Amino acid sequence: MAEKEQLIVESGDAAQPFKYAVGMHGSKFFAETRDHKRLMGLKCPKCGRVYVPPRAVCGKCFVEMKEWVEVGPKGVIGTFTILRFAFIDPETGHQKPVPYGYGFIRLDGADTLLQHYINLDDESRVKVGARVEPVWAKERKGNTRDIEYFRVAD
Amino acid sequence: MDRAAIIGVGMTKIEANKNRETFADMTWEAVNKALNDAGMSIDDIDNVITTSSDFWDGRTISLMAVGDVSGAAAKNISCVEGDGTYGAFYGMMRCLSGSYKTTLVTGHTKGSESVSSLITNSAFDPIYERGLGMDMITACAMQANAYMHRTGLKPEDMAMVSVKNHGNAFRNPVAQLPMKITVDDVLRSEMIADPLHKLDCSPVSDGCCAVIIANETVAAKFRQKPVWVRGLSFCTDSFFFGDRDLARSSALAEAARNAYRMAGIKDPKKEIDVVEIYDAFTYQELLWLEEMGLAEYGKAAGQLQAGAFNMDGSLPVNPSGGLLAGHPVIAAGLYRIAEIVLQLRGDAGAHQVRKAKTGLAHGVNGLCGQSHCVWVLDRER
Amino acid sequence: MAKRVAIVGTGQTFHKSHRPDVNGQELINEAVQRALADADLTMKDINAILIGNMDHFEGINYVDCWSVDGSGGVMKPVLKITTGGTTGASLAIGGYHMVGSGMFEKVLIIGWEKNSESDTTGAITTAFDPIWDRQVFAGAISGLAAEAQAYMARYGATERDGARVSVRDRRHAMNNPHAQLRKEVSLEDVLASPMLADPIHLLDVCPRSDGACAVIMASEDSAEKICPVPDWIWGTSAHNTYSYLGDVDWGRLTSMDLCAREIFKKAGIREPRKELDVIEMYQPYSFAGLIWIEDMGIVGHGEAPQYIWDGNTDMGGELPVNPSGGVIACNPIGATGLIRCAEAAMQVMGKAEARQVPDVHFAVSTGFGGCMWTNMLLHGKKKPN
Amino acid sequence: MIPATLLLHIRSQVSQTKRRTLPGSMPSGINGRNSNLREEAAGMSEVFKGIEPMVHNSKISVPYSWWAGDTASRFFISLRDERKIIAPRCGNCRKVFMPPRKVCPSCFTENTEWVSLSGEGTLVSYSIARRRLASIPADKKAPVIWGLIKLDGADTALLHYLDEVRPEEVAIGMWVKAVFAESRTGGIRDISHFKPVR
Repeated sequence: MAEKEQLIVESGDAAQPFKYAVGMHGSKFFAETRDHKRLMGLKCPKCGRVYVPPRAVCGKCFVEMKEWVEVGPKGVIGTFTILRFAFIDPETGHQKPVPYGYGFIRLDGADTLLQHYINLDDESRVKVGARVEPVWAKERKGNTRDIEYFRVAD
Repeated sequence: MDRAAIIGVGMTKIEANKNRETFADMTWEAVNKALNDAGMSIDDIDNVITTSSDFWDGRTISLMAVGDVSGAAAKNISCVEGDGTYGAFYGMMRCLSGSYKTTLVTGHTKGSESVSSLITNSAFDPIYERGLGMDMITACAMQANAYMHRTGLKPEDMAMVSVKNHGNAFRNPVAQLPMKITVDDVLRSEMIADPLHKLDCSPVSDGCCAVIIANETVAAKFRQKPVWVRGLSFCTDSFFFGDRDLARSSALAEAARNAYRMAGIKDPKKEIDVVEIYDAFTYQELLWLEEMGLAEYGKAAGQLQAGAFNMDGSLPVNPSGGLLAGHPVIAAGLYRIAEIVLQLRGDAGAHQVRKAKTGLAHGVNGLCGQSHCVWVLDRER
Repeated sequence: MAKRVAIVGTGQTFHKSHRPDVNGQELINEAVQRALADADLTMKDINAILIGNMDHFEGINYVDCWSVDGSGGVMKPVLKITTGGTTGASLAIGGYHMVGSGMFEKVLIIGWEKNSESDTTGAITTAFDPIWDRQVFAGAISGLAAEAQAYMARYGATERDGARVSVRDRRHAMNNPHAQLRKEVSLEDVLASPMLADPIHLLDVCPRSDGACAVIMASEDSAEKICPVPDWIWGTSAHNTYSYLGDVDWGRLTSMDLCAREIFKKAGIREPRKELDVIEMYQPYSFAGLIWIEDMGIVGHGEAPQYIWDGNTDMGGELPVNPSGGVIACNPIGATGLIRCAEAAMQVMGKAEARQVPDVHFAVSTGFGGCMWTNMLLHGKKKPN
Repeated sequence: MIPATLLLHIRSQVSQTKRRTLPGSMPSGINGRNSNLREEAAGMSEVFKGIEPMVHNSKISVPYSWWAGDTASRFFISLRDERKIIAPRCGNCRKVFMPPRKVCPSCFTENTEWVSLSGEGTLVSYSIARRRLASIPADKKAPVIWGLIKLDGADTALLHYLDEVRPEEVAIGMWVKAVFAESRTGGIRDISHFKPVR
């Protein structure tokens, strides 16, 4: 007996466009990376933790943060992985090129970690605790890609 | 069963585009307003329900964006996806189940960030319907046609709803679209999908609302006068339009019946003093009123024309201006609850109606009012 | 007065990598019909429905409304809860409050997913902040790999320790006819399988699945009439500790610690290792089987590898973990947390058949997801005080 | 590595003109002034002086492939191969379902019988889009008319296009019949549209 035909309905290239508000805290952060290659965090007036990415409120203390402090640009790898399997990038609908280094960077002076790409030229040096520095993009537009990636610092 | 009360509300202004604010920023504002209104600190809240939609927010796990600003860092939290009245319903049940005493409920939407035609097209069945390309407006136009055909309702009857609600919005500081318009203005506005003109449709909106619900054992402990939950219910109709009687809403009739029964209301027309209803489109205000037993089927337009639903009428409907004056989709029902709370406390300011002891708030989920949630609130216990 | 709440029936599909023969509504219906049959109830007995999944896996908006033909929700109250990976457990917690509040006597709870209908990793990636996280993040596995790296760096655990957990769960799955992957593997198989994201190998992680689970909860007024040995819910807890992935204390699961402390305190459990009889954990990859039982307070930090090597969490051991084979054997994400709950309930009710742990008095089920979040339920044979 | 598209949006100074963006249309930029109540209350506006609010233009583009399942597949295959509309019937309540359902939503039992429908029926309601809403497929031109059609022999009505009719001629209760697509691929659009029977 022939196998039963199972039909599929495809969404094709249908996509949902979004205009996500960056918010004023994020906008200020990106204005600083774009114009001054400077990384900024927000300090909680109560617990003193410094948050990157910046945000309005310290969740632990439930207070608004207003004190901006410069952090980084160097830091250490908090944790990381190397992505080796292919998957669909939901922003483009196409496969994302792999492998790539994916890390959580604790910028000097910050208490939380920033996610970013980690350069894989020498995989053996990519370790938890390794010191890293940002490689700035030549043309900075005010977004997370103002930093191309972090690389292990000498 | 224990009783529950609403002891604090907070609303951001509803705007076309809060481009300076993230979901978290809007929520922080609404939550703090609700806490201030209640005279509570975040430590007085013991659990949090957020109401948001992964689709509307363009984010799977949409509650992730608003947990911290809702004070949930160390509290139990969950998220209802759907209209804010449903989130509040769950929040209320959590106050009654013995686990918690005070629930903070938030609801947020930024319609400005998405394309609502595509978001609502995604509510259609992907196998049988979606590729045909309908969305919320064209679906509701289909319902409006069925309703008009059945009842003889005219476009100018529906237009009166727009005139009233946009007019009411002038007195509501959080409304997005106060407008002084006439029936002719509505009928002359662009035809989007017959019979719905542009001014028959609610706008795209950004906004966040927060309410605080408390178990009766603690409801009087805080500054604010409690508004009591007297009866509430929700009910879902069939999904496919062709399975329903599109000119009616049996789910709403059922939800209202159950809510009235729980509240001990025998004659809603006499016993309800003020209504905030989910008027995403003009015809809906009329149809929903009728299905809730607040007007005879097919007769609401006549009462509207006679002024019964005006601010100073026998049953003020949407004194806030309703959704036609601002429609942050997921938060919209929560705004209705907050507005009724203000009315019953006498705190509605310029849009305060006379004699408001018992009020009704209403929310909707799905296409053409597939699911309805009805709240009967009361000044007295 | 609040009511005590029990699970009186459960139903699951036979989970598969893909189910071309049914659409989502029809898949849901299979689980619903099985749960009704298990409890010997009909749709007429059900007072409300609670349903959940993760929207972007199937791309269907307002699933609560769309699914009524399958869920039985026509002209009933239907509510939707969505919290990401924790959805299934959040649903169980939601059902507990719906019944416990006295508003609904019998509630049907449904979790489902058809992960075969989209790219799972692509869809999960949309869970994270579009501005800060989404461009770099690569689905659940990247976050989990980061956790494993941090744990290994902190406590000296090895890839072999992780693989041991995978071997355990895959062996347990042999006893569960509903599990998708029923094939025993060796330590060497796991370590030799392709590296997905260091240190996670293919056989360390869950598959993607199509499946649904339904659970019926009833109040103390009817639970014992429906079911001779109902599964009583002793406590629930949900902690969404973090908002951004970079806030996480990598290498420990803070949310698990918070949930365990809260629930065990509520129930008067002092030594969970001795007082619990079985755990069904939402453990999407092997290393979590190490890290998270430490955070649950079963063993001290850094002690899990030895505890597991000694066989304590195997069937027949001191505290069996995942007799069902757990998430590594099948993961229809929106259903997964509810499957854990159903499996724990079956253990308490004595209905777990070949995977039954003898004489279960207390069981724990968990949900995991979001930004390293945990949900937890404590199940007991005795009616809570 | 993918390029990001984070665009700097110039904050428009459009004052409170009562422009509205409809649900269903692309929000056209920035409508109206933002009040910044929160920031002003908190004395925050100073901090952000000179900072333009940014917007990240992005999309969710996850491709979906929905399994039709045995029941819908049988219906689509019949449309595709035989230009025939078939529908399942509940063995218990005898209701005939359109679109086809595997399980009767009321009786909760599996529908096992199938019946053939003539392809003609009455129009229960309709909708006419006068502008090109974002959800409308690329091959359709406004006005687009949808109908809810109760096919002869079915108990529930099917959603589809109406065509070969002017918008002003469409009336509830009119008799319509299915027109099949020339090229059929096994989907709901194997029916091209319904047209009035005159």
